[in-house]
Amino acid sequence: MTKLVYFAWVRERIGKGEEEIDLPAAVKTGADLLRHLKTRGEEYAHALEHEKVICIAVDQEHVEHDETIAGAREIALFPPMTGG
Amino acid sequence: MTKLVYFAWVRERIGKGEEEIDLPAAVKTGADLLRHLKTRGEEYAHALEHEKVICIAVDQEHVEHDETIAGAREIALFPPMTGG
Amino acid sequence: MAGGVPAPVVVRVQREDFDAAAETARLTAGSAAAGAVVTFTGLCRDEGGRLSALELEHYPGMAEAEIGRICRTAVERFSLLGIAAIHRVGKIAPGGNIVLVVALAPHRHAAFDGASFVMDYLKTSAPFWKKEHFADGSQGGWVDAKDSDDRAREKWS
Amino acid sequence: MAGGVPAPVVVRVQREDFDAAAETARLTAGSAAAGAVVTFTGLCRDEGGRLSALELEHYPGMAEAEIGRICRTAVERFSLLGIAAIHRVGKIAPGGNIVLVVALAPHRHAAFDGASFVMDYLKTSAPFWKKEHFADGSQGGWVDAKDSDDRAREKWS
Repeated sequence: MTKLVYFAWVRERIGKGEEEIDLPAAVKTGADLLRHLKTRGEEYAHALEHEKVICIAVDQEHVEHDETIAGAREIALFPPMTGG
Repeated sequence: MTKLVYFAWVRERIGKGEEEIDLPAAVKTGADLLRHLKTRGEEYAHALEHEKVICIAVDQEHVEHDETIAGAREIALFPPMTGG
Repeated sequence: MAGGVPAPVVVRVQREDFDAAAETARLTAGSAAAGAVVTFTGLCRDEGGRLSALELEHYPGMAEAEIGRICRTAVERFSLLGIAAIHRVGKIAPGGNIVLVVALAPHRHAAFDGASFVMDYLKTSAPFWKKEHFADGSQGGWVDAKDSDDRAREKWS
Repeated sequence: MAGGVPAPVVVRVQREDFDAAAETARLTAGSAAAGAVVTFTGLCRDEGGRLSALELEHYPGMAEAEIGRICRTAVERFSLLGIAAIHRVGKIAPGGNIVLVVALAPHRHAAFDGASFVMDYLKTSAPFWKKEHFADGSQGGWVDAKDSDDRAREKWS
Protein backbone atom coordinates (compact mmCIF):
# COMPACT_ATOMS: atom_id res chain seq x y z
CA MET A 1 0.00 0.00 0.00
CA THR A 2 1.14 3.50 -0.84
CA LYS A 3 -0.17 6.61 0.85
CA LEU A 4 -1.35 9.30 -1.55
CA VAL A 5 -1.95 12.87 -0.34
CA TYR A 6 -3.65 15.67 -2.26
CA PHE A 7 -3.64 19.44 -1.76
CA ALA A 8 -5.54 22.58 -2.84
CA TRP A 9 -7.76 22.11 -5.91
CA VAL A 10 -6.41 18.62 -6.56
CA ARG A 11 -7.74 17.68 -3.09
CA GLU A 12 -11.04 19.46 -3.69
CA ARG A 13 -11.64 17.84 -7.09
CA ILE A 14 -10.73 14.32 -5.94
CA GLY A 15 -12.86 14.91 -2.88
CA LYS A 16 -10.44 13.68 -0.23
CA GLY A 17 -7.12 14.70 1.29
CA GLU A 18 -5.49 11.28 1.40
CA GLU A 19 -5.95 7.59 0.72
CA GLU A 20 -3.96 4.35 0.65
CA ILE A 21 -3.91 2.39 -2.58
CA ASP A 22 -2.22 -0.64 -4.09
CA LEU A 23 -0.23 0.45 -7.11
CA PRO A 24 -0.01 -1.99 -10.05
CA ALA A 25 3.53 -3.13 -10.82
CA ALA A 26 3.37 -1.31 -14.16
CA VAL A 27 3.19 2.07 -12.37
CA LYS A 28 6.87 3.00 -12.24
CA THR A 29 7.02 6.81 -12.69
CA GLY A 30 5.04 9.84 -11.68
CA ALA A 31 3.52 10.00 -15.17
CA ASP A 32 2.46 6.35 -14.87
CA LEU A 33 0.79 7.17 -11.56
CA LEU A 34 -1.21 10.09 -13.03
CA ARG A 35 -2.41 7.92 -15.93
CA HIS A 36 -3.37 5.13 -13.53
CA LEU A 37 -5.28 7.41 -11.18
CA LYS A 38 -7.27 8.91 -14.07
CA THR A 39 -8.80 5.44 -14.64
CA ARG A 40 -10.21 5.44 -11.10
CA GLY A 41 -13.13 7.75 -11.80
CA GLU A 42 -14.38 11.07 -13.12
CA GLU A 43 -13.24 13.02 -10.08
CA TYR A 44 -9.65 11.85 -10.68
CA ALA A 45 -9.92 12.50 -14.42
CA HIS A 46 -11.09 16.04 -13.66
CA ALA A 47 -8.45 16.74 -10.99
CA LEU A 48 -5.58 15.44 -13.11
CA GLU A 49 -6.89 16.58 -16.51
CA HIS A 50 -3.95 18.89 -17.21
CA GLU A 51 -1.18 16.49 -16.29
CA LYS A 52 1.67 18.89 -17.00
CA VAL A 53 0.67 21.33 -14.24
CA ILE A 54 0.40 18.67 -11.54
CA CYS A 55 3.39 18.65 -9.17
CA ILE A 56 4.53 15.38 -7.64
CA ALA A 57 6.46 14.85 -4.40
CA VAL A 58 7.78 11.49 -3.24
CA ASP A 59 8.39 11.24 0.49
CA GLN A 60 8.25 15.05 0.68
CA GLU A 61 10.72 15.82 -2.10
CA HIS A 62 9.84 17.19 -5.54
CA VAL A 63 10.24 14.72 -8.44
CA GLU A 64 9.84 15.15 -12.19
CA HIS A 65 7.07 13.20 -13.93
CA ASP A 66 9.55 10.86 -15.59
CA GLU A 67 11.34 9.97 -12.33
CA THR A 68 10.78 6.70 -10.55
CA ILE A 69 8.35 6.45 -7.66
CA ALA A 70 9.60 3.00 -6.66
CA GLY A 71 9.71 2.46 -2.90
CA ALA A 72 7.68 5.59 -2.12
CA ARG A 73 5.91 5.56 1.23
CA GLU A 74 4.01 8.80 0.57
CA ILE A 75 3.27 10.41 -2.77
CA ALA A 76 1.77 13.90 -2.94
CA LEU A 77 -0.05 15.44 -5.90
CA PHE A 78 -0.76 19.16 -5.96
CA PRO A 79 -1.13 22.22 -8.20
CA PRO A 80 1.66 24.75 -8.74
CA MET A 81 2.59 26.34 -5.43
CA THR A 82 1.50 29.87 -4.56
CA GLY A 83 2.98 30.57 -1.15
CA GLY A 84 5.10 33.49 -0.05
CA MET B 1 32.14 86.55 1.19
CA THR B 2 31.55 82.84 0.61
CA LYS B 3 31.15 80.29 3.38
CA LEU B 4 33.41 77.27 3.04
CA VAL B 5 32.75 74.12 5.10
CA TYR B 6 35.06 71.12 5.48
CA PHE B 7 34.42 67.57 6.66
CA ALA B 8 36.27 64.45 7.85
CA TRP B 9 39.98 64.42 7.00
CA VAL B 10 39.71 67.56 4.87
CA ARG B 11 38.49 69.35 8.02
CA GLU B 12 41.19 67.78 10.18
CA ARG B 13 44.00 68.66 7.78
CA ILE B 14 42.86 72.25 7.20
CA GLY B 15 42.39 72.55 10.95
CA LYS B 16 38.92 74.10 10.95
CA GLY B 17 35.37 73.16 10.09
CA GLU B 18 34.37 76.36 8.32
CA GLU B 19 35.46 79.84 7.33
CA GLU B 20 34.29 82.76 5.23
CA ILE B 21 36.57 83.98 2.46
CA ASP B 22 36.55 86.45 -0.42
CA LEU B 23 36.98 84.54 -3.65
CA PRO B 24 38.96 86.25 -6.43
CA ALA B 25 36.90 86.87 -9.59
CA ALA B 26 39.08 84.38 -11.49
CA VAL B 27 37.77 81.51 -9.33
CA LYS B 28 34.85 80.31 -11.45
CA THR B 29 34.73 76.51 -11.03
CA GLY B 30 35.28 73.93 -8.31
CA ALA B 31 38.69 73.14 -9.78
CA ASP B 32 39.62 76.85 -9.69
CA LEU B 33 38.60 76.93 -6.02
CA LEU B 34 40.81 73.97 -5.10
CA ARG B 35 43.82 75.54 -6.87
CA HIS B 36 43.18 78.86 -5.16
CA LEU B 37 42.85 77.32 -1.70
CA LYS B 38 46.11 75.41 -2.11
CA THR B 39 47.93 78.79 -2.29
CA ARG B 40 46.64 79.69 1.18
CA GLY B 41 49.09 77.54 3.12
CA GLU B 42 50.60 74.13 3.74
CA GLU B 43 47.57 72.81 5.58
CA TYR B 44 45.39 73.51 2.53
CA ALA B 45 48.02 72.06 0.16
CA HIS B 46 48.09 68.89 2.30
CA ALA B 47 44.30 68.57 2.61
CA LEU B 48 43.67 69.12 -1.08
CA GLU B 49 46.81 67.38 -2.41
CA HIS B 50 44.89 64.71 -4.34
CA GLU B 51 42.41 67.03 -6.03
CA LYS B 52 40.56 64.29 -7.87
CA VAL B 53 39.28 62.60 -4.70
CA ILE B 54 37.90 65.81 -3.18
CA CYS B 55 34.13 66.11 -3.46
CA ILE B 56 32.53 69.53 -3.86
CA ALA B 57 29.00 70.57 -2.92
CA VAL B 58 27.52 73.98 -3.71
CA ASP B 59 24.61 75.00 -1.50
CA GLN B 60 24.29 71.37 -0.42
CA GLU B 61 24.22 69.77 -3.86
CA HIS B 62 27.03 67.78 -5.45
CA VAL B 63 28.86 69.49 -8.34
CA GLU B 64 31.59 68.27 -10.66
CA HIS B 65 34.98 70.00 -10.53
CA ASP B 66 34.42 71.71 -13.88
CA GLU B 67 31.01 73.12 -12.91
CA THR B 68 30.52 76.76 -12.00
CA ILE B 69 30.44 77.85 -8.37
CA ALA B 70 29.13 81.31 -9.25
CA GLY B 71 26.61 82.66 -6.76
CA ALA B 72 27.35 79.98 -4.15
CA ARG B 73 26.45 80.89 -0.59
CA GLU B 74 28.04 77.78 0.92
CA ILE B 75 30.66 75.52 -0.64
CA ALA B 76 31.61 72.23 1.01
CA LEU B 77 34.81 70.23 0.43
CA PHE B 78 35.06 66.67 1.69
CA PRO B 79 36.56 63.23 1.02
CA PRO B 80 34.62 60.42 -0.66
CA MET B 81 31.60 59.54 1.45
CA THR B 82 31.54 56.38 3.59
CA GLY B 83 28.12 56.34 5.22
CA GLY B 84 25.58 53.57 5.28
CA MET C 1 31.32 32.32 10.12
CA ALA C 2 33.23 33.50 13.17
CA GLY C 3 34.87 30.62 15.00
CA GLY C 4 33.37 28.07 12.65
CA VAL C 5 30.03 28.20 14.43
CA PRO C 6 27.36 27.10 11.93
CA ALA C 7 25.03 29.86 10.79
CA PRO C 8 21.65 29.55 12.54
CA VAL C 9 18.76 28.48 10.28
CA VAL C 10 15.30 29.09 11.71
CA VAL C 11 12.31 27.60 9.85
CA ARG C 12 8.71 27.64 11.09
CA VAL C 13 5.22 27.18 9.70
CA GLN C 14 2.56 28.50 12.07
CA ARG C 15 -0.99 29.80 12.31
CA GLU C 16 -0.16 32.57 14.76
CA ASP C 17 1.37 35.89 13.73
CA PHE C 18 5.14 36.46 13.88
CA ASP C 19 7.16 39.32 15.35
CA ALA C 20 9.73 40.45 12.78
CA ALA C 21 11.66 42.51 15.33
CA ALA C 22 11.92 39.65 17.83
CA GLU C 23 13.02 37.17 15.15
CA THR C 24 15.62 39.64 13.87
CA ALA C 25 16.93 40.36 17.37
CA ARG C 26 17.25 36.63 18.11
CA LEU C 27 19.13 36.01 14.86
CA THR C 28 21.57 38.91 15.23
CA ALA C 29 22.30 38.39 18.94
CA GLY C 30 25.91 37.41 19.33
CA SER C 31 26.85 37.76 15.68
CA ALA C 32 29.58 40.37 15.98
CA ALA C 33 30.62 39.87 12.35
CA ALA C 34 27.21 40.90 11.01
CA GLY C 35 27.08 44.22 9.22
CA ALA C 36 23.80 43.82 7.37
CA VAL C 37 20.32 42.49 8.10
CA VAL C 38 17.63 42.35 5.44
CA THR C 39 14.09 41.42 6.40
CA PHE C 40 11.32 40.71 3.95
CA THR C 41 7.71 40.69 5.12
CA GLY C 42 4.96 39.54 2.78
CA LEU C 43 1.58 41.08 3.56
CA CYS C 44 -1.97 40.23 2.51
CA ARG C 45 -3.10 42.93 0.05
CA ASP C 46 -6.75 43.99 0.10
CA GLU C 47 -6.92 43.88 -3.73
CA GLY C 48 -8.72 47.18 -3.95
CA GLY C 49 -11.09 46.28 -1.12
CA ARG C 50 -12.44 43.15 -2.82
CA LEU C 51 -10.62 40.68 -0.58
CA SER C 52 -11.84 39.66 2.86
CA ALA C 53 -9.17 37.02 3.54
CA LEU C 54 -6.56 34.73 2.08
CA GLU C 55 -6.62 31.11 3.19
CA LEU C 56 -3.22 29.45 3.21
CA GLU C 57 -3.01 25.66 2.89
CA HIS C 58 0.28 23.78 3.23
CA TYR C 59 1.75 20.29 3.11
CA PRO C 60 2.81 19.69 6.72
CA GLY C 61 6.30 18.30 6.97
CA MET C 62 7.29 18.94 3.38
CA ALA C 63 6.69 22.70 3.72
CA GLU C 64 9.17 22.94 6.59
CA ALA C 65 11.61 20.56 4.87
CA GLU C 66 11.54 22.47 1.59
CA ILE C 67 12.00 25.88 3.24
CA GLY C 68 14.89 24.38 5.23
CA ARG C 69 16.55 23.16 2.02
CA ILE C 70 16.13 26.59 0.40
CA CYS C 71 17.55 28.35 3.48
CA ARG C 72 20.59 26.08 3.75
CA THR C 73 21.30 26.62 0.05
CA ALA C 74 21.12 30.38 0.60
CA VAL C 75 23.48 30.23 3.61
CA GLU C 76 26.05 28.36 1.55
CA ARG C 77 25.66 30.34 -1.66
CA PHE C 78 25.79 33.82 -0.07
CA SER C 79 27.89 32.98 3.02
CA LEU C 80 25.12 34.16 5.29
CA LEU C 81 25.65 34.42 9.05
CA GLY C 82 22.06 33.38 9.70
CA ILE C 83 18.64 33.04 8.13
CA ALA C 84 15.07 32.79 9.38
CA ALA C 85 11.99 31.96 7.32
CA ILE C 86 8.55 31.86 8.91
CA HIS C 87 5.38 31.17 6.91
CA ARG C 88 1.86 31.49 8.25
CA VAL C 89 -1.06 29.23 7.33
CA GLY C 90 -4.81 29.49 7.85
CA LYS C 91 -6.99 32.55 7.22
CA ILE C 92 -5.19 35.86 6.97
CA ALA C 93 -7.02 39.20 6.73
CA PRO C 94 -5.87 42.07 4.48
CA GLY C 95 -2.92 43.86 6.03
CA GLY C 96 -1.90 40.71 7.91
CA ASN C 97 1.53 39.10 7.76
CA ILE C 98 2.00 36.06 5.50
CA VAL C 99 5.72 35.37 5.41
CA LEU C 100 8.92 36.63 7.02
CA VAL C 101 12.49 36.13 5.81
CA VAL C 102 15.47 37.54 7.72
CA ALA C 103 18.98 37.28 6.25
CA LEU C 104 22.13 38.20 8.16
CA ALA C 105 25.51 38.76 6.49
CA PRO C 106 28.76 40.68 6.88
CA HIS C 107 27.87 42.96 3.94
CA ARG C 108 24.67 44.30 2.40
CA HIS C 109 24.66 42.64 -1.01
CA ALA C 110 24.84 39.13 0.45
CA ALA C 111 22.00 39.94 2.85
CA PHE C 112 19.81 41.37 0.06
CA ASP C 113 20.59 38.46 -2.26
CA GLY C 114 20.04 35.87 0.47
CA ALA C 115 16.58 37.16 1.40
CA SER C 116 15.58 37.66 -2.23
CA PHE C 117 16.80 34.17 -3.23
CA VAL C 118 14.83 32.53 -0.40
CA MET C 119 11.66 34.39 -1.39
CA ASP C 120 12.00 33.53 -5.09
CA TYR C 121 12.46 29.82 -4.32
CA LEU C 122 9.86 29.77 -1.57
CA LYS C 123 7.24 31.19 -3.99
CA THR C 124 7.78 28.43 -6.52
CA SER C 125 8.87 25.33 -4.61
CA ALA C 126 7.53 25.42 -1.07
CA PRO C 127 4.19 23.57 -0.88
CA PHE C 128 1.76 26.35 0.06
CA TRP C 129 -1.44 27.34 -1.75
CA LYS C 130 -3.56 30.47 -1.46
CA LYS C 131 -7.32 30.65 -1.79
CA GLU C 132 -9.12 33.99 -1.97
CA HIS C 133 -12.27 34.86 0.00
CA PHE C 134 -14.07 37.95 -1.22
CA ALA C 135 -15.62 40.81 0.72
CA ASP C 136 -18.99 40.32 -1.00
CA GLY C 137 -19.23 36.87 0.60
CA SER C 138 -18.49 34.98 -2.58
CA GLN C 139 -16.06 32.10 -2.41
CA GLY C 140 -12.97 33.00 -4.34
CA GLY C 141 -10.82 30.65 -6.30
CA TRP C 142 -7.35 29.27 -5.82
CA VAL C 143 -4.69 31.80 -6.72
CA ASP C 144 -2.91 30.90 -9.96
CA ALA C 145 0.84 30.46 -10.02
CA LYS C 146 2.56 33.26 -11.93
CA ASP C 147 5.01 32.82 -14.79
CA SER C 148 6.84 35.87 -13.43
CA ASP C 149 7.62 33.89 -10.26
CA ASP C 150 9.12 31.06 -12.31
CA ARG C 151 11.26 33.55 -14.21
CA ALA C 152 12.35 35.19 -10.95
CA ARG C 153 13.57 31.83 -9.70
CA GLU C 154 15.32 30.99 -12.95
CA LYS C 155 17.52 34.07 -12.76
CA TRP C 156 19.39 32.42 -9.84
CA SER C 157 20.37 29.31 -11.80
CA MET D 1 -0.70 54.67 -5.21
CA ALA D 2 -4.26 54.11 -4.02
CA GLY D 3 -6.37 57.21 -4.36
CA GLY D 4 -3.42 59.26 -5.60
CA VAL D 5 -2.11 59.78 -2.06
CA PRO D 6 1.61 60.52 -2.33
CA ALA D 7 3.87 57.78 -0.99
CA PRO D 8 5.26 58.76 2.42
CA VAL D 9 9.00 59.56 2.49
CA VAL D 10 10.58 59.58 5.95
CA VAL D 11 14.17 60.87 6.26
CA ARG D 12 16.02 61.43 9.53
CA VAL D 13 19.59 61.85 10.74
CA GLN D 14 19.87 61.34 14.48
CA ARG D 15 22.25 60.43 17.32
CA GLU D 16 19.76 58.20 19.13
CA ASP D 17 19.03 54.63 18.11
CA PHE D 18 16.08 53.78 15.86
CA ASP D 19 13.36 51.15 16.21
CA ALA D 20 13.04 49.27 12.92
CA ALA D 21 9.73 47.67 13.94
CA ALA D 22 8.14 50.97 14.91
CA GLU D 23 9.29 52.70 11.72
CA THR D 24 8.00 49.80 9.64
CA ALA D 25 4.65 49.76 11.42
CA ARG D 26 4.26 53.53 10.92
CA LEU D 27 5.05 53.24 7.21
CA THR D 28 2.75 50.30 6.50
CA ALA D 29 -0.22 51.57 8.55
CA GLY D 30 -3.09 52.32 6.21
CA SER D 31 -1.40 51.07 3.06
CA ALA D 32 -3.84 48.37 2.04
CA ALA D 33 -2.19 47.94 -1.35
CA ALA D 34 1.16 46.94 0.18
CA GLY D 35 2.15 43.30 -0.28
CA ALA D 36 5.87 43.58 0.49
CA VAL D 37 8.08 45.33 3.00
CA VAL D 38 11.86 45.11 2.85
CA THR D 39 13.94 46.54 5.66
CA PHE D 40 17.69 46.92 5.60
CA THR D 41 19.60 47.51 8.83
CA GLY D 42 23.30 48.35 8.71
CA LEU D 43 25.16 47.30 11.85
CA CYS D 44 28.56 48.20 13.26
CA ARG D 45 30.81 45.13 12.87
CA ASP D 46 33.41 44.43 15.55
CA GLU D 47 36.07 43.72 12.90
CA GLY D 48 37.27 40.59 14.65
CA GLY D 49 37.26 42.30 18.06
CA ARG D 50 39.64 45.10 17.04
CA LEU D 51 37.03 47.84 16.88
CA SER D 52 35.73 49.71 19.93
CA ALA D 53 33.53 52.18 18.05
CA LEU D 54 32.75 53.85 14.77
CA GLU D 55 32.38 57.61 14.79
CA LEU D 56 29.97 58.93 12.18
CA GLU D 57 30.34 62.53 10.97
CA HIS D 58 27.84 64.16 8.60
CA TYR D 59 27.11 67.39 6.78
CA PRO D 60 23.98 68.67 8.53
CA GLY D 61 21.32 69.78 6.10
CA MET D 62 22.91 68.28 3.02
CA ALA D 63 22.81 64.75 4.50
CA GLU D 64 19.05 64.94 4.97
CA ALA D 65 18.56 66.67 1.59
CA GLU D 66 20.63 64.09 -0.28
CA ILE D 67 18.89 61.10 1.34
CA GLY D 68 15.57 62.75 0.53
CA ARG D 69 16.55 63.08 -3.14
CA ILE D 70 17.64 59.42 -3.25
CA CYS D 71 14.41 58.27 -1.58
CA ARG D 72 12.17 60.28 -3.91
CA THR D 73 14.03 58.89 -6.92
CA ALA D 74 13.47 55.36 -5.57
CA VAL D 75 9.75 55.98 -5.01
CA GLU D 76 9.33 57.13 -8.60
CA ARG D 77 11.60 54.52 -10.20
CA PHE D 78 10.15 51.49 -8.39
CA SER D 79 6.61 52.80 -7.77
CA LEU D 80 7.08 52.40 -4.01
CA LEU D 81 4.17 52.93 -1.63
CA GLY D 82 6.50 54.39 1.00
CA ILE D 83 10.12 54.66 2.04
CA ALA D 84 11.97 55.50 5.25
CA ALA D 85 15.70 56.11 5.62
CA ILE D 86 17.21 56.86 9.01
CA HIS D 87 20.96 57.35 9.53
CA ARG D 88 22.66 57.64 12.89
CA VAL D 89 25.66 59.87 13.66
CA GLY D 90 28.09 60.08 16.58
CA LYS D 91 29.86 57.16 18.24
CA ILE D 92 28.38 53.72 17.61
CA ALA D 93 29.62 50.58 19.39
CA PRO D 94 30.01 47.19 17.68
CA GLY D 95 26.62 45.55 17.24
CA GLY D 96 24.90 48.94 17.20
CA ASN D 97 22.60 50.17 14.47
CA ILE D 98 23.98 52.58 11.85
CA VAL D 99 21.35 52.91 9.16
CA LEU D 100 17.79 51.76 8.47
CA VAL D 101 15.98 51.68 5.14
CA VAL D 102 12.37 50.47 4.86
CA ALA D 103 10.75 50.11 1.43
CA LEU D 104 7.06 49.36 0.92
CA ALA D 105 5.61 48.16 -2.40
CA PRO D 106 2.77 46.10 -3.86
CA HIS D 107 5.18 43.31 -4.86
CA ARG D 108 8.46 41.93 -3.57
CA HIS D 109 10.88 42.80 -6.35
CA ALA D 110 10.06 46.52 -6.20
CA ALA D 111 10.52 46.50 -2.43
CA PHE D 112 13.88 44.68 -2.65
CA ASP D 113 15.08 46.94 -5.49
CA GLY D 114 13.91 50.09 -3.74
CA ALA D 115 15.75 49.33 -0.49
CA SER D 116 18.86 48.14 -2.32
CA PHE D 117 18.90 51.21 -4.61
CA VAL D 118 18.63 53.59 -1.65
CA MET D 119 21.50 51.83 0.16
CA ASP D 120 23.77 51.82 -2.91
CA TYR D 121 23.24 55.56 -3.48
CA LEU D 122 23.36 56.44 0.20
CA LYS D 123 26.77 54.76 0.51
CA THR D 124 28.30 56.81 -2.28
CA SER D 125 26.47 60.15 -2.33
CA ALA D 126 25.12 60.96 1.11
CA PRO D 127 27.65 63.09 3.05
CA PHE D 128 28.61 60.81 5.94
CA TRP D 129 32.10 59.73 6.97
CA LYS D 130 33.22 56.93 9.29
CA LYS D 131 36.23 57.02 11.60
CA GLU D 132 37.39 53.89 13.40
CA HIS D 133 38.36 53.75 17.08
CA PHE D 134 40.24 50.64 18.10
CA ALA D 135 39.87 48.43 21.14
CA ASP D 136 43.56 48.84 22.05
CA GLY D 137 42.95 52.57 22.58
CA SER D 138 44.67 53.63 19.38
CA GLN D 139 42.98 56.26 17.25
CA GLY D 140 41.90 54.65 14.03
CA GLY D 141 41.79 56.32 10.68
CA TRP D 142 39.01 57.44 8.41
CA VAL D 143 37.42 54.56 6.57
CA ASP D 144 38.32 54.56 2.87
CA ALA D 145 35.60 54.65 0.25
CA LYS D 146 35.32 51.37 -1.63
CA ASP D 147 35.44 50.94 -5.40
CA SER D 148 32.90 48.14 -4.97
CA ASP D 149 30.41 50.71 -3.63
CA ASP D 150 30.88 52.87 -6.73
CA ARG D 151 30.34 49.85 -8.95
CA ALA D 152 27.23 48.89 -6.96
CA ARG D 153 25.77 52.33 -7.62
CA GLU D 154 26.69 52.27 -11.31
CA LYS D 155 24.66 49.13 -11.93
CA TRP D 156 21.49 51.23 -11.44
CA SER D 157 22.34 53.74 -14.19
